[in-house]
Amino acid sequence: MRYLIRKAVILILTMFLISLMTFLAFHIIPGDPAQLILGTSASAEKLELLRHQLGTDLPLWQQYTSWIFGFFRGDFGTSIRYSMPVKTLLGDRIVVTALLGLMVIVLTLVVSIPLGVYAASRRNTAAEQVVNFLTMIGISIPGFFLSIIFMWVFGLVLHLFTPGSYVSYQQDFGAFLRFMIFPALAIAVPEIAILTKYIRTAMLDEMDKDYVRTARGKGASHRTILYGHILRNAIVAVIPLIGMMIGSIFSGSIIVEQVFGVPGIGRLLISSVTGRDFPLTQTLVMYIALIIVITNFIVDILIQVIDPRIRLSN
Amino acid sequence: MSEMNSEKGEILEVSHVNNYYEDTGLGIFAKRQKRQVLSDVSFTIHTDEFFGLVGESGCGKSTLGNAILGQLPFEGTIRVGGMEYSKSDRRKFTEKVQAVFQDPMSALNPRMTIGSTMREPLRAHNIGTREEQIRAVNDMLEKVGLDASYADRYPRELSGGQRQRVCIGAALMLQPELIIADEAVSALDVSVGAQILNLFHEIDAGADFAMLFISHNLNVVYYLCDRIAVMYRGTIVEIGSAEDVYHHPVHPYTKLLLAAIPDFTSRIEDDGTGTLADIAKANAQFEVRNEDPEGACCFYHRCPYANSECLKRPSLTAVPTTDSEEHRAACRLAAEQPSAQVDEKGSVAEAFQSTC
Amino acid sequence: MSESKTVTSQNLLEIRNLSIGIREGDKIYRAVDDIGYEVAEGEILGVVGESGCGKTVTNLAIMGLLPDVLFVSGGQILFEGKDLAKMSERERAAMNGRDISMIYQEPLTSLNPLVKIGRQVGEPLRIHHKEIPEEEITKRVAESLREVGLPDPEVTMEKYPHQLSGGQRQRVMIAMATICRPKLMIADEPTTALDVTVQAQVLRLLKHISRKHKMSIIFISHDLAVINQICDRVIIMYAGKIAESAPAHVIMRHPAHEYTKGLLRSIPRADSKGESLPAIPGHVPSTEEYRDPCPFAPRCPIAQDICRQQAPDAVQIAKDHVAYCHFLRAE
Amino acid sequence: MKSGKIEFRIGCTLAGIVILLAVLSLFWTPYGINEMDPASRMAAPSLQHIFGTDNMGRDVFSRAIVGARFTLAVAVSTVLFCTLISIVLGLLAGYAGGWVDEVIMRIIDAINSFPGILIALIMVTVLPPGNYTIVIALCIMFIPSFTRIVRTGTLQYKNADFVRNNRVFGDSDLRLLLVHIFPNIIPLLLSSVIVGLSNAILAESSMSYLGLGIQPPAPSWGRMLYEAQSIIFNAPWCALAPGLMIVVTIVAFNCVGEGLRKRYLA
Repeated sequence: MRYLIRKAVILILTMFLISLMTFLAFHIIPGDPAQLILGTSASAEKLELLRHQLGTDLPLWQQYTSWIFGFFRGDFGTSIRYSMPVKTLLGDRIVVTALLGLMVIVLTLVVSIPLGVYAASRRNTAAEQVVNFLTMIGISIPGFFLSIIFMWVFGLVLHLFTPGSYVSYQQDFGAFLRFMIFPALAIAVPEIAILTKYIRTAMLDEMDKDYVRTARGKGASHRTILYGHILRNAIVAVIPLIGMMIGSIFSGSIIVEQVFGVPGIGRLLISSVTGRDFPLTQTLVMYIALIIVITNFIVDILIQVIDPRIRLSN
Repeated sequence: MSEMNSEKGEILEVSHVNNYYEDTGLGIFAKRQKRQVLSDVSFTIHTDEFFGLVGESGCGKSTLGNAILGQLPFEGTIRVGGMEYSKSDRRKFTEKVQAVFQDPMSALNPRMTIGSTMREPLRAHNIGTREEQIRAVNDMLEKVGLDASYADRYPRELSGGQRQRVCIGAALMLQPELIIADEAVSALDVSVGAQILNLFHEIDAGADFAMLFISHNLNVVYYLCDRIAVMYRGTIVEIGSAEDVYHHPVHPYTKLLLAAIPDFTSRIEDDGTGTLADIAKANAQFEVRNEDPEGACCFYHRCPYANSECLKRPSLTAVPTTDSEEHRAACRLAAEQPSAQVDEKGSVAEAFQSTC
Repeated sequence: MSESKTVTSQNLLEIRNLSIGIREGDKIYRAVDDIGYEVAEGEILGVVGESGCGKTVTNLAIMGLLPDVLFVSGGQILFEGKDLAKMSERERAAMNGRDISMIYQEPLTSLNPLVKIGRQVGEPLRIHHKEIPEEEITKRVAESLREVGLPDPEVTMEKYPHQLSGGQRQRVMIAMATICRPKLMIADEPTTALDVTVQAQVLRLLKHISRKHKMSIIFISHDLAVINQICDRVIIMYAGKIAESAPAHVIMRHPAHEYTKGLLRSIPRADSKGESLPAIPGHVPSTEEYRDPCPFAPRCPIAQDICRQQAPDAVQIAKDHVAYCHFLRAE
Repeated sequence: MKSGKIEFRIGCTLAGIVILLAVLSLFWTPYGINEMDPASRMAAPSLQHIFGTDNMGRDVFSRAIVGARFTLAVAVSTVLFCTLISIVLGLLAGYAGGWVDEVIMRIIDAINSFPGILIALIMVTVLPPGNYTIVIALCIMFIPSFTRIVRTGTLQYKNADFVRNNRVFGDSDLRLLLVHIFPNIIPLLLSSVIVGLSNAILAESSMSYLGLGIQPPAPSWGRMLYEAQSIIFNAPWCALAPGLMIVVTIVAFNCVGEGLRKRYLA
């Protein structure tokens, strides 16, 4: 139990550090946000008014505490560009990105696990080389280039979907899915490549372990050894990496939402960044970072439960 | 030789050393337990003496070795040549004590030639110029049975035995007064191990240094050492001259160790007709009872002679022996009867079987 | 090399002119060079040798578990008359665990860390005897664990490998290897990683099970004293060849081959205190180094030129005592 | 390891070609990067214009090789700068242990919980966009993974027998760190740095695509792709050319890194 408490304390500490970093990034470094927004020519009163409105005239730590408490109460301040509370802006956009993220995770797991296992079981054969080559390419294609290619091939050439014709999930969930499969694929390709590579390496490591030799010594068939013994140990070795995938999926979605015009928090983030909309950007950054830290924490606990060596260390 | 040590003076003083292992455990369900590794260990080694420390894995003998080298924290005091280890003046301390470890394969920096590895101690204490250091290395290589041509080779080009010779050479570069050999021959083949044991004899004749020889093999320790200490669960249960401990053991655990060592005189006989009970009876001497009361003798849970008197931890009491060297055992049997003569293996085994 | 003897009682296992190659980079070396020996029904055969002598490789070949870099380049492995080297992967798998089983040196890494003990011990039964119902398998597993001296098997079955001590894990391995009552068990340095007190128990257990079930054991070790405790006959191997083969008490008291003599003299014993051990000079040639026809020649005190030109033939010193040396005379 | 060699050779040749082109662009490019030839707008790839021209009649090949120079410059400076910092942090955290390790690792975990692009976006919001900003942003993005690699290496070797041996010889901690531990980490670090290079290129081009990386008029692959997006249907080569250049360069460095890792760790 002590380990759990220790892990929880570290989680809170990390979240505090994130909030500190985010706050620092948006309040200290840029100097006077009002100046930046209204430009240097603005009159003193207008600057003063905006500063007051933004609350940047208060002492720093006060700004920080009010921002943090506001954040937990769900009051994220008002967006400058859209001049409406950040909360309503986030509203359904979070659901869009969440659904996109879910589709990516499902796609990645469904493709990577069999592919990784297949590559490992066909050790030192042409098939394994092909998979290696594909994963090498998969890792090297940037998200935005892949999206443009998908738009061009699937959209303009094959007319499987019309680029830019996003359908909200409330109106027609089927059409939503048919459209979203392409951005999801664009994010998933590099993730599939990475996870396949990890699973294959984990499988190969397990194959050289002594207990596999024991299993062969018992006369177990190739299949029972591969799925009964090796895969189970390989999955336990790979779970921590799935935690890390969440971070890179978010990165991917920021770019892909922009290319496909999907109204998720990724796209909102870019428009808020280009529009220098501090309160909105700050909230989004904090939001995404927290989600990632929490998922890593959950994955960490998950490993404890699954691996008996840790769960029952006497 | 520093004049401070009289002819028979102590080079190593270990007094009341305790050490705890903080087992934080990995799982969220693991509680943080504090396990005692060394409990009240005290002994001394005379200058120019080969002292054997023998015990099974996990009894704390390597922990003690590392504690003497200042590599891990402990309670109590350890003095080498009158000097305690302090992190601030590590250099002065390392001039007095050096070490040879078990696994020659990982004991040498793979990216460094043999010559520069052996010059490392001289560089660390900036003794002599580069040429003097190289010459010292070449002399040492001859002394340990290799030759100067090995100086510019890399560890991966040497066999296990050759690498162990390099480690011994490196340990001797500073002419230390004490060498800690932690399982120095255990990882080697039998024939190579014998060469290393012979090497220890040859260099002992040349330079005069004391050695703490740590091993799980009582035969090797008996062969090489003048005095032997037997360790069990972090406690010294018997200490004395090699003759006394090997041929006149007093502590039941030492007897058990001697009975269990496979040798060339006796064989395990079994015609397969025995039942499970017979097997259990034969193995009785090794069975572990589950009552292990706090503060009792560390061998209480396995000892066939244990009684109420053993509930209080016995201290090392002298055994009336013919040999001049002091022979002590941490057991009530020590004072009562003269060291039981171990005529042949059978008698010890029967002693154990009869009592269970 | 060793001419096939007149057909004695059908030997359980017969190795004839076996050679095993090892691929390193694009060169091929000989890990095992033309060896031959037999194992009779219920006999415990000791295989002794230092690292790199090919003792483990030979037995992995018997089990068909050779890693990719190693391959059988010649000779036969006859188990009850059938040549295992020529068998298909599937036929070999059908025999492993049922007719031949193996236990290894590191009991912790030899067990699957994520699977309970009970399930792993029962696996050979599930593979080879699909007809046995699950409750019967559990009963047999419990019985097998009790036979190897593990108290309250029901509790042990629910545990994971990391929760047991070295000695207990090795007993589980023995239970797993004997549950199908195989005719031959190969034990590769089973007690080397154990404490001397635990080793004594496991050796006694192995001998008992061998005699009780008439199960032959090939016991591999580098420690002659351990071999002396348990083996009926002993084979001394050096650098991929057999140096000598004889009953255990003959090897221990009056060995013929210089290498065996050197090995026995290298072991510190009660009476050798103080004097320097007459150790064998030099080191074992690794597979890449050049090996003379008689590989021991460079380290042998009585070596002559002939040893470096021609491989020594088998010299029949006594009824059951063979040694490979130019300077030995048949009795 | 044979397979390690093939990947290594393929990687080196591809990387060599790209670097050669980038260096070439310093002295000569077939056309000026902003030289517009209104007559041959959106011309298909031909002998005069190897990669064809974009909607403003500019030669795609010239812009691509100059873009290579900028992208590589940013990536290389990022990786160098970041490796230096990570070596110090990693060695310190790994060797010192205790609270030093705890503090450094907590900061690393915090940075690591920001998805890569996010950090770059923050930096670009906060600092005026430009080449320096993007280098700093990318550097912060890669510090966590590099530091972890160095730290794991240090932990692995800190208790290795030969380091303990040299500590008993009397070596100071600094000497142990620099002479014994660090040289043994270099091979692993080298292959990760090269793989890091390809990740840096990936990240830089994404930022330039968003217009937050290398600022026009300097061409960069990411920006070229952004501009080519609208005319993808009738002039796909404008997008394919820079896109494929990115993929080839990233594959090249990944192969070199993978080849090195296999050769040293095999």
